[in-house]
Amino acid sequence: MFVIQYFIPHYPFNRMSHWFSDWFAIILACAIVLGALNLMKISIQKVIKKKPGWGYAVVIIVSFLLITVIGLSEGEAFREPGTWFDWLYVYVYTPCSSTMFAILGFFVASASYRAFRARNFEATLLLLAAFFVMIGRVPVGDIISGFMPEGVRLSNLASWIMTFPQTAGQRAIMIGIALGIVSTSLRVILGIERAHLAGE
Amino acid sequence: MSTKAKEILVLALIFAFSLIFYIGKVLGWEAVRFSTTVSLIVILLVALSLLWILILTIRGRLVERRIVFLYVGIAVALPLFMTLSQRIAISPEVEAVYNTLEGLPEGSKVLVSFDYDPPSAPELQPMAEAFLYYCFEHDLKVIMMGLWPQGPMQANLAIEKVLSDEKIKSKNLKYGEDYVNLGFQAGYEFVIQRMGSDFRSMFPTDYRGTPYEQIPLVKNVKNFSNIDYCFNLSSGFPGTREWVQIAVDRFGVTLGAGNTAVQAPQMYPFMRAGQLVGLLGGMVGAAEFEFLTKWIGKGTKFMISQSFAHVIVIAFIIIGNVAFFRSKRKTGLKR
Amino acid sequence: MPSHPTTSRPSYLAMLSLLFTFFLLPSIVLAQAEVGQANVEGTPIVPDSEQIVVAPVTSLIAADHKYDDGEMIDLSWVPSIDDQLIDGKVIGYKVYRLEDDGEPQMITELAPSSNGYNDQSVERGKLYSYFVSTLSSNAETPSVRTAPVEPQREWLNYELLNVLIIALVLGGAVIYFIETARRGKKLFVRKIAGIEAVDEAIGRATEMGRPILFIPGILDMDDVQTLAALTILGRVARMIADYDSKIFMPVSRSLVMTAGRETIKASYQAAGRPDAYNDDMVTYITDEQFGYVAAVDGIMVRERPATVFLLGAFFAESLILAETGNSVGAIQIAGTARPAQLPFFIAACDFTLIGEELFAASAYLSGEPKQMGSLKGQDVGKAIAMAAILIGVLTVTIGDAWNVEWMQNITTVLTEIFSTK
Amino acid sequence: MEHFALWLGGFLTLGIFSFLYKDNPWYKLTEAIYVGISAGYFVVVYFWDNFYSKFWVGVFPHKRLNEAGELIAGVEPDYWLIVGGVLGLLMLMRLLPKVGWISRWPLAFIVGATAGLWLINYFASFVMVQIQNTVTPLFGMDYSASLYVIVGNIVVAVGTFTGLVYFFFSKEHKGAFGSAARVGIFFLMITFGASFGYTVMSRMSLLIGRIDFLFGDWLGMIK
Repeated sequence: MFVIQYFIPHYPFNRMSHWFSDWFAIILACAIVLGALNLMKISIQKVIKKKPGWGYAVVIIVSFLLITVIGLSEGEAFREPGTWFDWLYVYVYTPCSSTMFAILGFFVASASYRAFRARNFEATLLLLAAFFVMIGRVPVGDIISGFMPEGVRLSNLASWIMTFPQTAGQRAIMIGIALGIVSTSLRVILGIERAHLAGE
Repeated sequence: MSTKAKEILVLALIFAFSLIFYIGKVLGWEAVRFSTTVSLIVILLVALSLLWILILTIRGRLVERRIVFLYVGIAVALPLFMTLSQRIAISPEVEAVYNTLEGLPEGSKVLVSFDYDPPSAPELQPMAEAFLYYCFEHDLKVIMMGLWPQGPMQANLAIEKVLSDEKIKSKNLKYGEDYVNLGFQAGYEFVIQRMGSDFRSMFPTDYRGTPYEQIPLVKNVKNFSNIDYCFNLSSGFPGTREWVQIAVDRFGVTLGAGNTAVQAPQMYPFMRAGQLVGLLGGMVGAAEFEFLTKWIGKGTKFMISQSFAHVIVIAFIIIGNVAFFRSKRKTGLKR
Repeated sequence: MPSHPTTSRPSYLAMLSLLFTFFLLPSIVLAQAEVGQANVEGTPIVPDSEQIVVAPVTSLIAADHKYDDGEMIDLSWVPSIDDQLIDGKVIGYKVYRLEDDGEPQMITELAPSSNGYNDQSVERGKLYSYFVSTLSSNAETPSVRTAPVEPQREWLNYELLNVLIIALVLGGAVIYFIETARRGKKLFVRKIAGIEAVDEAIGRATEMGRPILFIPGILDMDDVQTLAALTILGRVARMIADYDSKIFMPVSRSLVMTAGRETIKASYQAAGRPDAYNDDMVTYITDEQFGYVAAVDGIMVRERPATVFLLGAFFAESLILAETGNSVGAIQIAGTARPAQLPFFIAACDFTLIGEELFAASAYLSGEPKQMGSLKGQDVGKAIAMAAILIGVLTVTIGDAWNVEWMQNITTVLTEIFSTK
Repeated sequence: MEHFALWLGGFLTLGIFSFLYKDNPWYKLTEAIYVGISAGYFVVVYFWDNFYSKFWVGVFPHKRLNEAGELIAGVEPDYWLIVGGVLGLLMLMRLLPKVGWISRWPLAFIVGATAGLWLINYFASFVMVQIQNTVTPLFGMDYSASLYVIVGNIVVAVGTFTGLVYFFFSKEHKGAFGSAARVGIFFLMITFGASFGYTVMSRMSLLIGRIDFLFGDWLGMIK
C-alpha cells in the first residue's frame, strides 16, 4: 500500500500515508500504556511480596504517579515553561538522562583499556583510523604535528579520512542495509518471515 | 577503618565540599583558575602516572576499572579550570556552513529547526548560539521551529544567551520581525512533508499563541520556496536524515546541519552527494564554527577537556594493546 | 494489509500479477496535462512623475503542477530588469489570481528576485489566470495576464517511473528466486565467518559446562533486526538442544520474551527433546535501557557464560555489554545493522556480523529455501548497484576526458535511471 | 526553589556517577526515580501528543467560535481515525487474558506497515540517490579537480564498489573477487574506525557537559 501511494498522487492514495501515520501514533499511545502498566504490575508485586529492594519499587510507583497525575491534570499546555511537569522534566528527568549518557564516557575508556585489541588486521585498521580521527579532530593533533607544513597535519588527515574512505564505507553499508531491509520487508509482506507472529 | 566508614567519610567530604563552594557561589566568590604553569604540572603528573600504569600492565597486572574511571574524571574535570591557548583547525565541512551563510544577502530568511533535547545540549547548544549570533550580527531573519518537543525551549535558551551580548543588544532586534519561534509540532517527518505545501497548516500560531498571519516576519512565507537557507540541529530521529529526504530531495531547499558526533559520520554521504551543504559534527564542529563566527562560547572552552579526554582514551588503547601483544608473545596463545 | 499468521500459503505468482495489475492499470488511465501560457510582454502603466517606475516581469507562465492530485499550479517568470541586488528599485512582487474570470485577488507577496510561485490553494474544475505586479517603493507595475489554466489530476507520477521499474525488477528478482528455491533448486550462498563459528562456540560451551547467553538487542518485535536475531536464535537453540548445553536469554521487551520462548520451544521440539525445555530460559528484565544493561552485566559476571551472542538492534549499551563479555573471557559473536555501534563490536568481540550480514545470516541459518531465495534477490540489487557504479564511473570519466559521445550518452541514461526527482 | 532545583540536579547526577564505584543505595534510589519519571513522562507525552491531539481532536474537532460567539465552520472530523482507535483498543485487549490473542492484529499491522513504509523510502533515498552520486567523473568536470580530489574520487568509487562486493553473498570470496572483498572490508573498517572516534568524541562531550554542570552551574567554580 505504501509502495503504491509513493507513486500515485491521486486521492485516496495520497492521504494513505497520513492515515497510517496517525493510526500508528494512536496504537503507540495504547502500547505505551501497556508498558507502563506492566512496570506498575512488577513494582506492586515487589512491594506486596516484600521482595528485596521493594523500597525502590515504592519510589518508582510514587514518581511515576506523580509525573503522570501532574502531566495529565495540567492539560494540553503541560509543556509550557512554568508548569510543574516542565519543572520535573528540566530538573529531574534531564539531569538523569544526561548523566546516563555521560557515564558512557567512562565506559568507553575502560573498554578501550581492557577490550579493544588489535587482534587481527581488520581490528588494527579500525583502531588506527579511530586513532587518527580522534587525535586529528582536537587541537592537540595539530600541536603534535605542528612541525609539518600546513595542509598535511593530523587535522587534514582526519578530514580526509572522513570525507573519502569513510564516505565510501558508509555508502556501501547504506546500500547494503537498505537492500537487506527491502528484502526482509518483502519477506514479511509475502508472509515468509512469520515465525515471530506464531503463537502468543 | 572499615570500608563502610571510609565510604561514609568520602560522602561527607563530598557534601561538605559542595556546601562550601555553593555558599561561596551565593556569596559571589571568584571562579577557580589554574595558571599555565600549574596546568603544565598537572599534565606532567597525569602523563607520569599513565606511564606507571603502562609498566604495571606490561608486568601482567590489569589495573582496576575504577582507576580507569578516575583517570577519565580527572582528564575531563581539571582542564575545565585551565587556561591554555589553543589553535583550532577548521575542517572543510564546517567552512562550507560558514561560506553558505556568508553568501546570504541581508534580510534573507533562515529556517532553523531545533531537533534535540537537553541531554544532547552540550554538543548542540554551542552550535545554536554561534549560528544565531552570526545571523543576528549579519541581519538575517531567523525562523525557528522544532520537531522535538524540547527543541523550541532550547531555541529560547540560545536566543536569550545571544541577545544578552552587547553587540547584538545594540541592534535592538524585535521578536516577530527579526526572529520568531514557531514552536514544536508533533508528527515527525510528516511535519516537513506538509510544510512543503504550507507552513501555516503545520504552525497555525507561534509558540506564544500569536496567529501565523499576524507575525510580520512569516506572514508572507508560504512554504520552502520563500526560505533562503535551512539549518537543522539534530541528535537523532527525526533529524537531518529526514530533512534531507524530504526538504532537500523533494522540495529542493539548501540545507546545512549540526549533528551530534555519534550520527555525524552517517551524514557524510549526503554531504558528498550535495544533499547537505556543510556539517558541524559534535562539540569539535561547534568549536570550529565558534572560531569562524567569533562567538567564543562553551564549545571552545571545552576543547581542552575534549583534547585531554581523547588523549586519555588513546593512551589506554595503546597501553592495553602493548600488554596484549606482550602476553601473546609469551604464551603464544591465539584466541 | 499483508501477513497475518493464519494466512494460508499464498501463491507468489498470483501476488506478483496482482502487483503488476495494481501498478499498470492506473498507468493506462492517464490525463494529459494542459499548459496555458502567455508570452506577450507586459506594458507598464504610465505613472505620475514622482513615482519610481519599475519594469514589469516578463515571460510569465502558469502551468498545472505535474504529477499531483490537481491541487497546484506553478507560476514562473523572469524578474523585472530593475530587480538588481545593488541599487535595486524593486522591493517585491505581488501575485494576483483571477478565478473563472472573476475579480483579481492578491494571493501572495514575494521578496525581490523571486522568479516563481507555487499556488496550492486551487481547486479542480475551475479556471485560473494570473498576473504579477512588480513593486517599487511607491508604484506597482502589473504584467500581462496568463491564459486560464485548470489544475489537473494525474494518475501516475511519471517522474518516479524509473524508481518503480527498478523496484519492480528487484521485487521480481526476490520473488523469482523464492519461487525457484521452492521448486527445490539449490542456491549457493557464501560462508559467513561469524556463522561458521557458531558450531565451535557452542561446542566450547558444552565442553566447559558453562551456559550460553543470547541477547536479542533492545528493540521490540517491530524492528527488522530483532526478527533476524530470533531467526538465528531458532537455529542456535536447535544446536544447543542437540549438544545438551544450557541457554539463557534475558530480554528487554515482553513481546520479545514470548516470541523467544516460542522459538526455543519449537527448536527443542524439533530436536526431539521437548522435555529439556523450560520457560525460565527466557526472562524479561525491564524495558529501561540502562536498567537492562546493568542486569545483564550482573548475569555475565555471575554466570560466566562461555559464549555470548549479541544479535539485534543495539544502542549505547553495545560497548558495555561487549566489554563485560570480553572481561569474563567469553567467545562473543555479535551482529547489528546500526553503523554507530558496529565499531565497538568489531573491536571487542571475536566475530561480528556487519550490517547486511545479520539479515543474510538469518536466512542462511534458517536453511529454508525461501529465505535463501530472498537473499539471492538482494544480491541482484547489489549487482545492479555495482554494475551501475562501475559502468557509470568509467563512462563518465572517459566520456568527459576524451569527449566520447556514446559514453556520455550512457552516463546520461544511467543518471536518469537513478534519479529520484 | 532555584536552590533546591540545583541541589536536586547535583544529587541525581552524583547518584548516577556513584554507580562507577559500585552498585549502591544512592544509585538505586536515583535509578528508581529515573525509571518512574521517564515511564510517566512518556505516558503523558504520548497521551497528549498522540492520543489527544491526533485521535480525540481529529474525531471531535474543536468548535471554533467567532468574536460574536457564533459557530464558524471549523475542521471537518476525520472519521478514518477511528480505525486507528479500534486498533489501539485491540492492543489493550492484551490486558484480558482470554482475548489477548486479538492484540496480534495491531501487531501485524505495525509489522506490515513498517515493512511497507521502509521498503520504498529506504530504496529511494539510500540506494538510488547514493548510486547516482557515486557516478562522478574521476578527474572532475573538464579536468578541473585537484590531485587531492582526484585521489578522493577514486577512493570513494573503489570503496563503494568493493564494499558492495564484500556484501555479495552469491559467490565465494576467492581469487580476484576475494581480493576485492578484502579491499572492501578494509574500507568498512576505516569507516568503523572513524565512527568509533566520533562516538568517543560524543560521549566525552556529554561527560564534559555534566561535569560543567557540577562545577559550573551548581558550585560556581567555573565561570
